[in-house]
Amino acid sequence: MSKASLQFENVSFSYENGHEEKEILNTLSFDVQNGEFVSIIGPSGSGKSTIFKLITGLNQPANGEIFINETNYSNRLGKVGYMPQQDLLMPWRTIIENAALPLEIQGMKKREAYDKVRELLVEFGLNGVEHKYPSELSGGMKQRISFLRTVLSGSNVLLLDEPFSSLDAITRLSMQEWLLTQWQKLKLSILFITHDVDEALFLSDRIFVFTESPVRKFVEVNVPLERPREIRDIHTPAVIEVKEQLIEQLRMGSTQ
Amino acid sequence: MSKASLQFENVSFSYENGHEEKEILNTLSFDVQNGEFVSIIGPSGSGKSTIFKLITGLNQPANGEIFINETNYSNRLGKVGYMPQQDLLMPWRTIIENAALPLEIQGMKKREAYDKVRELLVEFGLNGVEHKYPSELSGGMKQRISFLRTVLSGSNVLLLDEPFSSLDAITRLSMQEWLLTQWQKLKLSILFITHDVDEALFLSDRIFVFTESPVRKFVEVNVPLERPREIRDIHTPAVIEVKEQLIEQLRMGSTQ
Amino acid sequence: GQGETEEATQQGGQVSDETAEGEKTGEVELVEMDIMLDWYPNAVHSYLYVAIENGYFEEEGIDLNIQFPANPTDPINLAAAGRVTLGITYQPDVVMARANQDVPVKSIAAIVRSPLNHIVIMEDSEIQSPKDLEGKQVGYPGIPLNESLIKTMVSSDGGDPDKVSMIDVGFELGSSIISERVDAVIGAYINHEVPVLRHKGYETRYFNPVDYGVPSFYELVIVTNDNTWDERQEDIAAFWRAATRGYEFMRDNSEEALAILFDNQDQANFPLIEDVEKESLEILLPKMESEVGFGSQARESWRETVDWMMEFELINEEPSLDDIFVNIVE
Amino acid sequence: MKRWNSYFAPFILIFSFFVSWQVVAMIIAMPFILPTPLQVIAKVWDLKDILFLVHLPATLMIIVTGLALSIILGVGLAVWMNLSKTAEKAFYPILVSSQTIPIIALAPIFVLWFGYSIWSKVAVTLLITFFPITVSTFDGLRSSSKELKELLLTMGASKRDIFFKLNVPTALPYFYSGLKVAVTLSVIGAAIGEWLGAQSGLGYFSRRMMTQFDGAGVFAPIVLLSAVGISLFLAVVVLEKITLKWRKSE
Amino acid sequence: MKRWNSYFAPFILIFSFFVSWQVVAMIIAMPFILPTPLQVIAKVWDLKDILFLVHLPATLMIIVTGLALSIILGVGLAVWMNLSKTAEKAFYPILVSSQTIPIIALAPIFVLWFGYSIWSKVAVTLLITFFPITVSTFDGLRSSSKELKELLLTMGASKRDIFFKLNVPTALPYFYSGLKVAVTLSVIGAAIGEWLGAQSGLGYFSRRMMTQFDGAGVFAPIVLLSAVGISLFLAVVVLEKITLKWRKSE
Ligand SMILES: Nc1ncnc2c1ncn2[C@@H]1O[C@H](COP(=O)(O)OP(=O)(O)OP(=O)(O)O)[C@@H](O)[C@H]1O
Ligand SMILES: Nc1ncnc2c1ncn2[C@@H]1O[C@H](COP(=O)(O)OP(=O)(O)OP(=O)(O)O)[C@@H](O)[C@H]1O
Ligand SMILES: [Mg+2]
Ligand SMILES: [Mg+2]
Repeated sequence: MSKASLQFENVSFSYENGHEEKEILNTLSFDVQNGEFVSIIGPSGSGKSTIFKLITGLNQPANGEIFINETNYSNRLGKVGYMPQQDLLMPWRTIIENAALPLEIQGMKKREAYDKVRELLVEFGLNGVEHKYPSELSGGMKQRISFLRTVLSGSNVLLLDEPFSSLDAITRLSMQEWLLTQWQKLKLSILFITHDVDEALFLSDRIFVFTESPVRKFVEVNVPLERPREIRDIHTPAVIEVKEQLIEQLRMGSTQ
Repeated sequence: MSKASLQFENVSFSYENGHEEKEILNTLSFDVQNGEFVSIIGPSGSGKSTIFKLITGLNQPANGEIFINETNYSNRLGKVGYMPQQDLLMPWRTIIENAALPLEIQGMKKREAYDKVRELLVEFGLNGVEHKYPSELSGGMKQRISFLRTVLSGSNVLLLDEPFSSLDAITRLSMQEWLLTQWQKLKLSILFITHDVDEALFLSDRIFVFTESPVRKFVEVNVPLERPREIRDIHTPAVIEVKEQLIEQLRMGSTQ
Repeated sequence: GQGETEEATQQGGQVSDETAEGEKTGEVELVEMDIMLDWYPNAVHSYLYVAIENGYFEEEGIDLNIQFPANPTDPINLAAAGRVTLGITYQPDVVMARANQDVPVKSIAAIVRSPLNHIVIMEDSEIQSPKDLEGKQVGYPGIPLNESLIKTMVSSDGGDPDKVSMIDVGFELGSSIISERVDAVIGAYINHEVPVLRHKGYETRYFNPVDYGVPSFYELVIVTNDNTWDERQEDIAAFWRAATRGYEFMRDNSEEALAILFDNQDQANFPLIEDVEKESLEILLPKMESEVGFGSQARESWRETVDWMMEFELINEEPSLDDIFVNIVE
Repeated sequence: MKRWNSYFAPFILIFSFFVSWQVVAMIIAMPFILPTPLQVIAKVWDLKDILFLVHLPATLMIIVTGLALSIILGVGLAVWMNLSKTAEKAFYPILVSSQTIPIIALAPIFVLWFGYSIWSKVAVTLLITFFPITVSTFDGLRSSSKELKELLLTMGASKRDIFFKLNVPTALPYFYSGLKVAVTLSVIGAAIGEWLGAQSGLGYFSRRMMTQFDGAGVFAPIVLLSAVGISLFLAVVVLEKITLKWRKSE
Repeated sequence: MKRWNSYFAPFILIFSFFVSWQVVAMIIAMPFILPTPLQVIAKVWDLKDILFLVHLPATLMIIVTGLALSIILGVGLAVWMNLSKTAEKAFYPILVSSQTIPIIALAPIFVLWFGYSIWSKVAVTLLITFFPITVSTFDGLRSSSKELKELLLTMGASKRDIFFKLNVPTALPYFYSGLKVAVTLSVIGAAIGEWLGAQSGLGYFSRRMMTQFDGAGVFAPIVLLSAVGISLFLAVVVLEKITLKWRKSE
């Protein structure tokens, strides 16, 4: 656990839009340890998704350095598993073809890839849809396919951008539990964006709360829970206290 | 309160997919009274969004009748305000142009429409983005634009499909409060799909819980709260009891 | 020119001997030669088909390959480029190519010795002579030669050529006159357009340029490249001997020659109308016959044509008559 | 009512097109300029042997070869221009100018290079057809979604992956659009090519008949050319339906 | 390095194209078939007065009129076919066949109808250019997102609204694709049109020079035609950039 899977060192970033510049991050530093589960919560538009785009290598920081598994890659593309906020399924591919995409890119044989996908489809309660096109699925189904696709990337670092926002409480819980099992089994490091404080509490070791814009520093909260957890653990007094504290911070942040 | 804004009478519906038929609704009946706020919760893929497509007139029931404001229109298109699950902004239109779309369709002058949009953008905490394109916005911002656009439809019946799923707790609360104010002021009838039981409890008069598939009947829950409400009201014992009951039903539904 | 002609004939004689030898052994390889026609095959080419069919070319050791042009200028261009050995084209074109652009072609024989290209008008037209064209529209196929023909004919008939409006009608000489979009056309041939139109039920009249001040230029000549001429004189002479035999046969047995033209080719490639070609050949034969010998060229004809072309500014400088033609006929 | 509309009405419309052609042609009464459809059909029947056994195969050969080359070169060039801004800037002007040169001016050059072989005709077909394919494919390749591209990149996709898994599927509808124009033009390309010197082929035969003022004879091979063009066009439409199956479910 | 690539390299490539033309033409040494670029430029200079003041305006007139009509008719037809399945089924075959008919066969008909006025040339230009516009626009109109269409419907949008607010923006990129092909073809259409009967125009002039075996004279007006084609093409590209501004930010 001493090694960092992910490190930001004084990272600054701005979007350029014609002549304007919009600063999103300003000398931000943090790290995610090997095997750690960290959530980010913060107001809409504060720059959470932007951090993911920086880690994946889609955007480049204006200043500062980003380390993945302690390496400062010149090209970070393909180093982590990334689930974007929109499901971004390819309309011309069937569900199974969409989900098998990362396996295909890694060069796996079609048949093998499809078998692997089919297995997961069953686990995710999605059997029978494999030959449908995305436009024939419900919103929550599409989101699960996108999640499934990310998990198949096989990377030890996963970046999940609101993966369960379109899921009902029960499906969501079963996906959360599934995720925790995999996380422990495969010793994954996960950075998880969510708007749901309960979800963050249930899943994470630490929670980063973004409050200012541009993001310079943030409040960090440790979740006072052992592993393995059950969903009802988040109703223990210690956790409820943390939760109220979190909500207070978010409120302060948004009225700043 | 005696008039029904929305009525389903023995409505059946199936998706046809090549030779297969997938039954979604089977002789379903319900109504939403004038000025009522009703939420639907249910598992992913159970047919919630499908009900909205039927009400708007995008799909036609195989059997049964649908009344809007007590009228069985032969063409229901344009009779209600509908916010789809995906934000569906037009990539070639700027934010203000996207939001002004329903006003344009109603034939309002551009200038007037833009003024109206600009007002709401400020209320929604989105000032300064009006001339950006959707691809330059964060997920939550896009969702708010889509919500804003629906509200501008000016209809007395609003169908909202997970309108706040990408919003952080604070922004979400302020949007919820804004929605309740408008609902009361304009005497709207609202049908609201959500996965968040707390949200449903805070907002609704009644909650429909979908548990079986195809949907034939459902559990209906009355929220034991007076108006006006505050968010902390949902932590009263009566409400917590209802909440636990709800979750139990959902769980039973999904293990059926 | 005279010396060249003799030389050519001598060498031609040698080729003939060799060929005769080859025929005895029966294994002599034929020399390939390409000729590009001035247009699609018709009566005027009968002598070539006769010579092929009757084996005259083979006897001279020649395998003749006939090609059709895409553009009227192709025979000169491609002969000059060495892509074909011989091309059939128009005398004024040879002058123009040689004089204006130094295109290295020379004429080796005259096939049709006077103009076929006439002004054609409808039978019931009010136009009685070229000067009546004043204020009328004349269609032509975009070749400046035709403008000069009109100018010469109208002014020699006492009219003002500037009052004639010329329209380049491209390929559509026949239909432009029939549909009465123009009042007359020039560039049409009395041995083709006129009989074809008659065949279709349209009677026409025509004016011969030679009657109105235009020198009697050679309508069709055979050209070759300067280099080809230097290198393959013997083959060309052999070709000419065979062609001449074909011509003589055609002159003496015109019915049979036409029959060969029709039989020799399948319908697919030769949608020719028999009546038309018969009439055509009747018009052609007198124009092909020469007292001096089939194909012979007269220096005066070239002189007159060049002078006339200079006068009407079709060319800016005179080409050397020694370069522009050679006589392979004695 | 709906069935009627979708099967019967178009038939009637096309039929009335032929009827009006017949009537107009009879009024004009200049069969060498505009023959009636009945005369044309009679002519096709008369000449069926040589048309179908001699000229049609010759022309088909040119069309097929020309189109195949055109697709290979057009798509290849579009891909190259998509990959390299330099290639785009260099080839686009040359490409555009190649289309603005009347073929008749190039005819002697083609003949000079290719002689009277099939290749001069194929070259004309190629020159005429490859431009729409190139432009459409290029535009299609450019129009792929930036979001999906980024997603693929984060999966460690190579340029090759992005090309085959994203750009190609996105460009396909555009490609078909261009191909539809190209197959239609290929017919006319072959016909023009045949004028550069041919001894067989539908275009050659038509022009030959023109010199005989035989209107029906001019249009008879053209009717076949049209039929070839329409068949090729329909083949593309069918191919489009099959390979873009996902579209119908949208 | 990047600047070099994007400005200098294409320039070099185009330059080397001209150099190789020059070299090839000098090797072939048949200026009546393939003149060198330098000879062509010299000819343009020689003839500048009559080329620019007489023939260029005449041809431009045809191109502009033809293109304008072509856009109006092509887009109109595409819209009609988009609105009515019947129209689509009826017109598509006629449309496709119209493209497979060698213009030379229709020339007499055009002349019969339009005489030797500008309209026969405009008709040829129209016939050549309206097909790519129609096909592309039609394909573009078809490819609009079903989801967005449904959303508009729920807002009570009329057919008109959907057309203008959804179909038109979606079809625009396709339309430009087709327009690029069309403007290029318009140049050649005008040139061919001029062969049907003209007294001025670049195509007419070029053909006239051909009969004089003046290779440079043939290519001089063609160079101008090309320049017109490229300018029109660039104009479309610029228009595309301006009206599809949202694309760059994607
Ligand atoms: N266009 C379509 N064609 C065929 N099947 C469809 C189509 N749209 C939805 N379905 C199917 O209908 C079922 C219900 O879909 P619907 O979108 O109504 O679910 P939902 O309750 O809104 O789910 P979620 O909470 O995930 O959005 C799903 O099984 C889905 O696969
Ligand atoms: N491509 C872009 N170009 C310009 N500005 C952008 C772009 N993408 C995002 N932004 C801006 O950057 C800011 C942060 O966006 P980001 O997507 O990181 O927010 P977020 O924290 O993920 O919000 P949400 O919770 O709503 O998804 C927003 O103000 C947004 O408008
Ligand atoms: Mg985000
Ligand atoms: Mg849904």
